[in-house]
Amino acid sequence: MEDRPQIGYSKRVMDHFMNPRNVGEVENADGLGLVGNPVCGDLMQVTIKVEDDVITDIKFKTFGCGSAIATASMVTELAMGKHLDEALAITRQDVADELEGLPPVKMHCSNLAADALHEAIEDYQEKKKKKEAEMAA
Amino acid sequence: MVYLDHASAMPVDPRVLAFARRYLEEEFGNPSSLYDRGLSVRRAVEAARGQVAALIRAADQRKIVFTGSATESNNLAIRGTALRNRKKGKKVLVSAVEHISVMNPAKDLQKQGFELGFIPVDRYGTVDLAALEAELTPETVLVSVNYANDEIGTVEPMREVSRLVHGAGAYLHVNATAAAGRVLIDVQEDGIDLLTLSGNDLGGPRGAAALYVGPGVKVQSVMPGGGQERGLRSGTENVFAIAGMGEAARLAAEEMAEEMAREQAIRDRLIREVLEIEEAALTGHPTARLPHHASFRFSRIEGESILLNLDTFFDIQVATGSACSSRTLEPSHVLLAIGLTHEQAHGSVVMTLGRSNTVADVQYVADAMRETVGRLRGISPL
Amino acid sequence: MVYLDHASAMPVDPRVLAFARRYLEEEFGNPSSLYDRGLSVRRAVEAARGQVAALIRAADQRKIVFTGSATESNNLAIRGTALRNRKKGKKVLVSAVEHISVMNPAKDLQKQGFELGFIPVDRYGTVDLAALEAELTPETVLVSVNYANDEIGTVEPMREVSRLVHGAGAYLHVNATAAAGRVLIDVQEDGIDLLTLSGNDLGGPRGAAALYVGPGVKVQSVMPGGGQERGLRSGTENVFAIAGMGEAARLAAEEMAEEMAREQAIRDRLIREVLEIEEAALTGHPTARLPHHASFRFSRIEGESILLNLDTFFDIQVATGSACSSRTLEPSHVLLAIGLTHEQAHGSVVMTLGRSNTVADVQYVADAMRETVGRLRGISPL
Ligand SMILES: Cc1ncc(COP(=O)(O)O)c(C=O)c1O
Ligand SMILES: Cc1ncc(COP(=O)(O)O)c(C=O)c1O
Ligand code: FES
Ligand code: FES
Repeated sequence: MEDRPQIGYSKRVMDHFMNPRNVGEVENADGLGLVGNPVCGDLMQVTIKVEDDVITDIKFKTFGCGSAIATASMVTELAMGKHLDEALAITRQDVADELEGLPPVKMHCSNLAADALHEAIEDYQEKKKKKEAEMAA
Repeated sequence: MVYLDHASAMPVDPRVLAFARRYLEEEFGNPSSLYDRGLSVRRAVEAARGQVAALIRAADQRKIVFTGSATESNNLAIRGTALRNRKKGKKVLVSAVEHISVMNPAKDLQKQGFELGFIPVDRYGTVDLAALEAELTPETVLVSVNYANDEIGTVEPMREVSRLVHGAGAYLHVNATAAAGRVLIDVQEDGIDLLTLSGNDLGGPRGAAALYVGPGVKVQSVMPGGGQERGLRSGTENVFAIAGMGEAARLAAEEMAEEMAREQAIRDRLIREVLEIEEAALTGHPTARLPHHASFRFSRIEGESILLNLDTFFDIQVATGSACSSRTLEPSHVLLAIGLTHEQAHGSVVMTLGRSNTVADVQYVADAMRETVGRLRGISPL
Repeated sequence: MVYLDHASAMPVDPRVLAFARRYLEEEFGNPSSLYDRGLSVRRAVEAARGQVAALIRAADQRKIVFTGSATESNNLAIRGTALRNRKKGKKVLVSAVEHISVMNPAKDLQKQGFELGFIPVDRYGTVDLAALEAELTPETVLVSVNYANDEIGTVEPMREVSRLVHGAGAYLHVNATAAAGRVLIDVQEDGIDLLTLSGNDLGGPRGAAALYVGPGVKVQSVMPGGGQERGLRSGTENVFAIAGMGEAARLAAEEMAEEMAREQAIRDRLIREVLEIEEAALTGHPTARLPHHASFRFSRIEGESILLNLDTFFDIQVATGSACSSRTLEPSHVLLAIGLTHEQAHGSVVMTLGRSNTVADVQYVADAMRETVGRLRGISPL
């Protein structure tokens, strides 16, 4: 029978929940993203180290559900070693797809993870711009 | 496995199954049939009615109406009573910590022109009697207050509530789904007009629940059909589930005192051990609570991930009132009603004991809880 | 014992019980729980949904809503659809031979301001298509016609009914409680928007039934609560009964052709033998009838006394539509609708076959019937 709904978390979600990659905070981070979800008050933090516009280190911390932890872990894995432009192109759908799908009600958690990554990159770029402006001045 | 979620689902007591299974295969008749096979199952239904009446000390077993679920009993109690008595008045009050199967029928009445008031509770979940008194007007037809709350365990001061409600000439409905078989309920002494209890929560199969409808209380059916159960609940009786509920009620009446003392001793140790964890707090009342019930909150972490961690790494099953675990992504209204913030409500964990739990579980669960909290706090940005 | 009242109650198929009983004791979780134990029972519910969908050839299993009983499915279909679409119009039509669990919800709508029309049937119980067409107005939101009738066995011309109903832009609800698993139902080919079927009538336990809700059909819940089953049916899922219904549906799909051919052969001989009795007549359609269904009337005697006589002296169980056997002392509305007088309706006997019946039963039942009729006519003043 077609259209059988997904029940529970996929194996990959559970794997990332049980063995999350890149937990913690990057020391002397170049960029920090901290986003909260207005729906339920969850919190996601991503810190990055950048060299030559490539993410050389990335770590996360999450206050949220199993899906939030797994999506954060996955997003760090996806972004590690990527050029900033590539990392910015990572969407919530990419995160969900890499995890072999999420229950519909949990899709916003993947949003949270992608948003935190993007915010960390933007934070880095803004800081860089500011620094360049200061240098020019 | 340490199963600590008996409020969500109970295994059927093997003795109950041994008793009731004949109504699946051999004695499968329809109680409305006039031949012997029908009469014998009708007798089984009436015997079960007697056992359920005895458990809640109803004087007359004919006051027990069998339904298919606690949700259905609550619908019949709330909508059936309010609609039947609408000429008397159109105000209904429910406590702020009622189960969703009481809340939503009450909100349905609101759509039909009833005024709906919520009675606040204190930080333990005990209804505010002064607020109740203030809300009670001559137009109030029905008040619904749970005997005890399934999420935080708090047992309500039923007799005081009843005195106020009856003083105002209203009916009192009590959802005793979580309480029946765990604390002594006496519908007459407690002053209860309508009482919901569910078969599965007693250790019977799903598919049967009851509504006690006290003498003189007028209720109308909310599910029209064949007119079974004195016209109040249509549909062929689920004899297997009803007989099972009856046997479960009989066992509960007989064994409750001893079994609840046993579970309470385990529960008390569990609470003591778990509260040793940093930034852990009990939710619900510290003493006026169901004997098998322990509920907590942990700051800076979230309940669904606690639940998954306990299940995956320790094979321990618990419940949570966290927003993340709900269909609507809203935190439990019960946790908000006792004054928790959304963030505090996130860290909720509910443990409800049953026959399979032993005192040996306590240390295992407390250790698992400590490790789980430590691991998740390690991941938390807070 | 020769049990010939399968329309009133079916024994649970031992294979179904062997399959489903694990959901009582071992796998007792709540399908809404997030830990593994909850997920495994949710999987069982979804598998059952697939089996039920397959039995009625629904393309998408998500269109199956599990309820607690056929009565509940019919309430959801009739009241839930009419109320949800009331802006479109406030007219509802039901055939004159609908089950009371369709009739009474429809009458409830009438109290709420809907116009209710009854579609007459001919002397065989077949709906009058011309009358249906005449009654269909642009205000008609819903028409309910049973797939087959449980008292007289007549199978309705579903596709013609559907064509007319859809031509007028209304929804078609079909109570298939008596028909499912006995005749091939194809909701798409038949043009059915909403279809009721019950677990017990397939050989599953009581406590589970389903409502098929076709693509785009808008329905609202009639029992507010926890919002299970896509918000359409609140209450913790009865996993044992649902899993049993699924397995029963699977067996029915697999075995229906063969088993119904077997039962029909017995049934045909039974009808032939019984009609040898003086002043005995078949009720319902002679050919367009359920394969396991035989129904008669006997002049000058009364059905309840026939039923008791057969049970007491011959251990044969049958049903009757006699006034004397009903709660209200009214004769069956179905028998009146096919044009019988009160007196004629008195002599009604309904026999419905099942797996336990064999061709060896025929002579025994026919002889018992002959003796019973003879004895009672001997007592009758008519
Ligand atoms: C044709 C038909 N529809 C509906 C029902 C209602 O089923 P239940 O009483 O299980 O709710 C019955 C019950 O006998 C029936 O025969
Ligand atoms: C306190 C309470 N009341 C009512 C219900 C509703 O019971 P059901 O879902 O079986 O209808 C529940 C179910 O969990 C409950 O916990
Ligand atoms: S963090 Fe709340 S649902 Fe995922
Ligand atoms: S003769 Fe007794 S009820 Fe009809």
